[in-house]
Amino acid sequence: MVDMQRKDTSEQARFRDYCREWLSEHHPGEPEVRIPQSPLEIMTVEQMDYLQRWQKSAYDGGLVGCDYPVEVGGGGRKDLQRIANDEMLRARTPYFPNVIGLGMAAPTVLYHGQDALKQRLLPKLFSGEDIWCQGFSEPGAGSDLASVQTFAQKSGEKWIINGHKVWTSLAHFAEWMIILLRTDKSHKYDGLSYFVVPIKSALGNGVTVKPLIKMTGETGFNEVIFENLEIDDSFRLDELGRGWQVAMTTLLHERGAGDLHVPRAGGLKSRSAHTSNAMSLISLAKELTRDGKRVADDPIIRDRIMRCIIREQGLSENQRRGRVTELLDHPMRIPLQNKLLSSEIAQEIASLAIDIEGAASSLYVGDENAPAGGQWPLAYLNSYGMTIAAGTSEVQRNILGERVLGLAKSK
Amino acid sequence: MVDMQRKDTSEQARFRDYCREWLSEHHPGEPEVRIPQSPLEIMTVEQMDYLQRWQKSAYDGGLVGCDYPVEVGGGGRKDLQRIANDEMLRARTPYFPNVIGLGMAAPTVLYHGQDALKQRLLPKLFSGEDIWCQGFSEPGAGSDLASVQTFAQKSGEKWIINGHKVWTSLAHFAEWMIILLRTDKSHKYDGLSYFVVPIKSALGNGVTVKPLIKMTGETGFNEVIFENLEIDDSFRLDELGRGWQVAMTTLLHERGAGDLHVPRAGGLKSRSAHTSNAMSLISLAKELTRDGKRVADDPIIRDRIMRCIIREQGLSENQRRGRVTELLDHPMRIPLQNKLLSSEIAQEIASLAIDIEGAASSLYVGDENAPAGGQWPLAYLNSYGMTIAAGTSEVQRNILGERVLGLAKSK
Amino acid sequence: MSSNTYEFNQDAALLKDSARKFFSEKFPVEKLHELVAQDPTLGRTPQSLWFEELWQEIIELGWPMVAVPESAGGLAMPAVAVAGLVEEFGRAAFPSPMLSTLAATYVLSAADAIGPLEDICSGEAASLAIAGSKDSWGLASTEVTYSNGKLSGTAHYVQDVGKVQKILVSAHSNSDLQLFWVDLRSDGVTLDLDTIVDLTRDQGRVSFHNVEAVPISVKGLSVLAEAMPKIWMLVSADIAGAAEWQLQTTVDYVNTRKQFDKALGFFQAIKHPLVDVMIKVDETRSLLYSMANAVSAAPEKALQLSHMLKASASDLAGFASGRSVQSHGGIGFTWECYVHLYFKRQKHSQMLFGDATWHRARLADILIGPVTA
Amino acid sequence: MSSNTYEFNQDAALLKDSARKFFSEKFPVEKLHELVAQDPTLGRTPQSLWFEELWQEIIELGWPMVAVPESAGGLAMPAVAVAGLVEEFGRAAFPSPMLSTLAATYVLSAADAIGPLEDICSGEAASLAIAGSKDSWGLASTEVTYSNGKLSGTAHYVQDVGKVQKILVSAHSNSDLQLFWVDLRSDGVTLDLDTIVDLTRDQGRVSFHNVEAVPISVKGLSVLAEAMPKIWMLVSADIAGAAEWQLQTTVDYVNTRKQFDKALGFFQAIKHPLVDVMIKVDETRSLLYSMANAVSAAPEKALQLSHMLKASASDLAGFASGRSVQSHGGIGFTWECYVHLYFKRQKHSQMLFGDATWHRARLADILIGPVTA
Repeated sequence: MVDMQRKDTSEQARFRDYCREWLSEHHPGEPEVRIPQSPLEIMTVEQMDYLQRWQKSAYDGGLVGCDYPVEVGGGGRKDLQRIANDEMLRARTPYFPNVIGLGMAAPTVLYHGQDALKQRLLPKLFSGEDIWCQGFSEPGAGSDLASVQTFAQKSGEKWIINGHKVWTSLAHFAEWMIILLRTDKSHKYDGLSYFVVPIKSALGNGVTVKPLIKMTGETGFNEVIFENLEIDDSFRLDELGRGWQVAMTTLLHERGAGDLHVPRAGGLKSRSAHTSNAMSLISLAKELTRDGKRVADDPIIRDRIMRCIIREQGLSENQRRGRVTELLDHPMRIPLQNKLLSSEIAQEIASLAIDIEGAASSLYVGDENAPAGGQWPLAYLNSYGMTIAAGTSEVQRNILGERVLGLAKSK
Repeated sequence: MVDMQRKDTSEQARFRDYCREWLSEHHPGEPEVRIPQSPLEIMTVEQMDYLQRWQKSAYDGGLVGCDYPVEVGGGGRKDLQRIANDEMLRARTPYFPNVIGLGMAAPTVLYHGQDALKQRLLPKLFSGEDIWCQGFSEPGAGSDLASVQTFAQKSGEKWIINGHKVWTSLAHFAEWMIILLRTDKSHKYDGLSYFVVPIKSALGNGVTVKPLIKMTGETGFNEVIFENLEIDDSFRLDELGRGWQVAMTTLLHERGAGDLHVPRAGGLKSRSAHTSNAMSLISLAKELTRDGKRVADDPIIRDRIMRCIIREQGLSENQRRGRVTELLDHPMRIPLQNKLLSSEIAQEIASLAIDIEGAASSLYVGDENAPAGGQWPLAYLNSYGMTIAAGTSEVQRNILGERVLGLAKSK
Repeated sequence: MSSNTYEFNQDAALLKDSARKFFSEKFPVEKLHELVAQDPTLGRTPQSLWFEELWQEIIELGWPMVAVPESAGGLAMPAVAVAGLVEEFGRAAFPSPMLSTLAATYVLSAADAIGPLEDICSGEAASLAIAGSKDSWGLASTEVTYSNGKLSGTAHYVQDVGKVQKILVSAHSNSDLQLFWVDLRSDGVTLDLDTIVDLTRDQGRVSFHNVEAVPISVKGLSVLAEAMPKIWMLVSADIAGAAEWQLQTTVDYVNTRKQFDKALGFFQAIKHPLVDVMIKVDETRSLLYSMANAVSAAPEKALQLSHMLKASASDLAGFASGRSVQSHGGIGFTWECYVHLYFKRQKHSQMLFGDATWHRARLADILIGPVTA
Repeated sequence: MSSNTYEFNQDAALLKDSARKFFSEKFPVEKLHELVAQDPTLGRTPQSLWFEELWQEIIELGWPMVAVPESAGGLAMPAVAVAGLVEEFGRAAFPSPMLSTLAATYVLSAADAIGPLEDICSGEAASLAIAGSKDSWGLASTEVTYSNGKLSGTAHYVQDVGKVQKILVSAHSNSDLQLFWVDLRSDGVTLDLDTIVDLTRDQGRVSFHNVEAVPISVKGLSVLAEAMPKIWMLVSADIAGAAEWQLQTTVDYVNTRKQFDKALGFFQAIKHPLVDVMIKVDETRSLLYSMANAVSAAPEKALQLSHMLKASASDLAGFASGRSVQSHGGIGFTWECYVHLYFKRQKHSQMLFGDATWHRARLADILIGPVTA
């Protein structure tokens, strides 16, 4: 384990002590329901309830939103969220269910929303009472996000929305959606504007949420269809026609490259699911045998596990080096690698786990003889969600090549 | 070894017997000079003399050009070159030096040249008396071959050539060059015409050949500069403005995808240089040790050698399947893979050889302690010539994706 | 390797062609999805989902007995013809006991077991019950034992066991590994289906409680060793056919789908990996027919070629599957899109009877010799 | 791993910065080419080609004694500072005995050998003579022996031996592996330079014929074991710096060179692999500073981090080199283009003191435990 505390400021040190104490009293304990591998696969109300209760408790304890201003429901402190995250990881708490709210909506609303809107939306976002979702992708706008067609027609002080969003994780639980809309059909980029939309209150009345089923058999993301949904202009973020710029704030934070430290818990899954990191491959390989020997004794498997561990360690050391300006070149060079690498490493790890399991990798979740409960084949399938969603790996490489290396645009 | 003979026609069987007999009498024996890894690295007159004598002898014996018409100096037979090649490989003869002549110029001249030109040029091409080179690439026209700028200006029945060709292998020995010239600056593709040019006779008089040095330290290719070289219109192949189409004939044969079986010898190097194929990695790995054990006992090295052997076997089986129409889809699907795969496999093999050698891979040709005489690091460096020249691997993948899979053009 | 043309003759071509037409007419991929993907529930109770009527038609066409020797009333077609046929089963991802029955056929032929081969000709389907719960790729991995004339224990990873009537069981006896022919409906036999990832197959455990069985061979190890190269060939042929489906389906998609005003196939990040899929398909197919031809033409090469083949095929299965989903983007990650059906079948086939690394290690033992101590 | 900032303090930043300026002013790549690439002849007689005057300036700047402890009069800078400095030597591909001298310094420090360390502070350069002709990556691979107070045998793969005055020799004695400090000009010492691929270094064999030597340590194995992680760090830092040069140089080229009316960098077949080079550079650099920091802050992690680091660096060296030449196309394959100088240096560094597979195997022994019998 990385021991961060030696470099704490005295304020951070005090806060760290506070977090430890708080967590020792308020850790929610083992969940009574099966918790999926990530918040994006939350399927049942029971799962959501348990996780919302945990987020509310952590917010009330001051562990969520500590770096946000007090006026918007934050803690008004500086550089403390990182400490809280450390300690929640250490204490192996569950993750927060409002992952899109905390990771994407909150920074976007903070930087681009009007004061009244911030004050109205952020407290319940932090507490997890209002779950958020993101309406970016459409059937015809995936990698080419700027080609969204869902249209907002001005009508007095209102906007009338019509269109079709897809891959909307958590929409079936969400109160609010951040949404990229076309307000002008004659300009590709400058014709976009950015809004927040109350979707739960409009269900059946301008908004339809239809679950999509993943290749794993799980649900978790949705289609969201807008038919003449009327919203107020006060729900707009930033200026009209500045939607693309606002969306960049969202995407930067989604890719782990934003400047606000996102509240994050989630150590629990590394205990329960055994599918979180490369080190867990070692125990898997020690349990299984091939040709009469432990798989962990197979030199090729050993080599491949080490490759994964090195990549994973490298990624975590990237975060650390990213805080030493003397050792950086381009400011976005490391942050923009996060999403690409973490998704590809997760895929490599899961793929290796399947090779370690061999014939037993045919056994899926639900089979009593499946190694690790069949979580690894599930993780491998889900890993394609990670290398596709939120900008495919191909798009990430374009962004890195163009924005960081300065290569000519590929499109 | 593949034993081809069971499927021979009776004519082929008779010819095979003849070849064996002829080779048993006329094999040129071990060369008195060091023969480089491929004809493209021939550097000295001694090397060239030895190899030209061998090609002449094989031509006189009827083993070169047997499938070409009698009128142009060929054997006037059908489907016999393959037999001759088999037997020369089996007999481990040296390769032919006139590799560009036989592989690229001859089919192009045959299909696109006027009768008088064919009759004049081809006999000495087959015999190796006239070495040929290819003037396609230019400093500004590499992968984008159609952007060649070397210009031929019409002047009565003559053409005046000015420009600059590069990567011209064998130009320092060549009598003739096949050349792609711009005859019209207003059309990219239709402004190209194709000629044969007598370069040796014009040296110092309109033509300058300057050797380029490879990253290995070897020479073998050249810059060729044209300054007001005057040639006759009778040296043109096909119509004016059809140069691109003629060049396609050349490139198809260069990539091993043409319909004429190219005369090819060259079994000698697999005996002398030990750097020809994946099987030779086995003996290398058996000779060397690491951590007190034979490298051949290292499971990771074993796995990697097997990967190379499988790829190599797959490529050779491709050739065989390529003759069974029932098992083919697109007619160019297998032929267009040849150049890409053979160059990439050669690179993978040489790279693995270096890993097998370990610290000793630092030792180069000329070092008495270098494993296999330092040929493997040399082969690894040279392998980049193969993945770059004659259409980079990137261009080859474009061609396969576009012509075979029907994907949209990338440029 | 004696033939330039693999002896892939007119009969073989005709067989392959009719199979292709059969599936494209009667079993388009929509039908596959409808059949096996009704219920997406994670952890659903395992089921054996297939069109038995189509299988009956296939029996009438004689395909299951295509590899049975003439002496037992079979069609005795050469391995190249069988490879061609199985490619088409893979291309259709057709849920059936075809592979298992052919695999059993090759073992029975090696054991010269006329009676069981006649069962197959009579339309019964069969599967191999030769794997234990661990080390399931070795020839002696079975955890079934034979003593006092009875079988006991459990066979694992029995393929398509929900669709067969007979199983060929390997069991340890005092002396050696022996082979038996067992009717699944016999007393003392119980079957438990596994919950597996692949929707186009089923798989299960068969337990034996003092079961009487027909002995086939007392030289189980050598019989299995003779048959395994052909069994690896079968799985590889299935992979090759399925991979070609993955390739063509993905090519069609990226030619249609536009982003940034260009068809996806314009982008080299999409195009070049698809070219690499094509290259790997061709490597596997070329090795497939070479190995199949070697069965009769160069038997001394068949074993090493079969290891090359299954290693190549297993790598292909993984690579083509990954690219098919990734190139389809978000659509490819949904249950409604057909690519996941092939993805899952291929991941199953990749491991079936040995993954690529395992086969390369066996190949190295042949070509390099065993590791010295 | 206790620090978020690696203790990369102002002194370290200043040192790195001045080295970068020093080389960019005094040793641009044109000068490197001019210096080492005059004679392209394949198999030319090995030579040690370097700018001794610049090395003298470097001695005056005190860089060779940057890692020498204060007790011996050195600058005693932390490993992170050394790593930063060496990155700049790698970026410049500067032919010098810097790496070798630093490597010797770490061994001498572990042995507490004040006298030899003072030699280094006085401006003498040194190299390690610890490798045998085979198995050259193990700690006890030396083929030199020590008996009756004299050294005999031959040390292989001695780096930059044509540029140093002293060598640190490991030799088998009756009891243990022992270490010695030898002046290259001593009686009985002969030096043969190897003909090597890398033009920016030299390498040679040093033979001992009953040579008297200064004993440094009788616990050679444990002293070497203590120093090796830092030596792997040095080579990795050099690789990281050189790889960043390869990346930036190639990026510049593909931004300039046009084909099909587009800068080469437009094409994803060029762009994406260069992004992958950048990613690998960053992985290695992050591991580099993490490991260097662990030397003082978390010594119990230094060994495993050093294996991760050199494995990452070796893979980077091979990959970045391949891409730099391939992306340059025909130009990159010529002697006149500078990329081959770095290509060859990197291929040398890739193998130096263990390749990636070797380091991963050592790491596995730590993290998984040794292979059970």
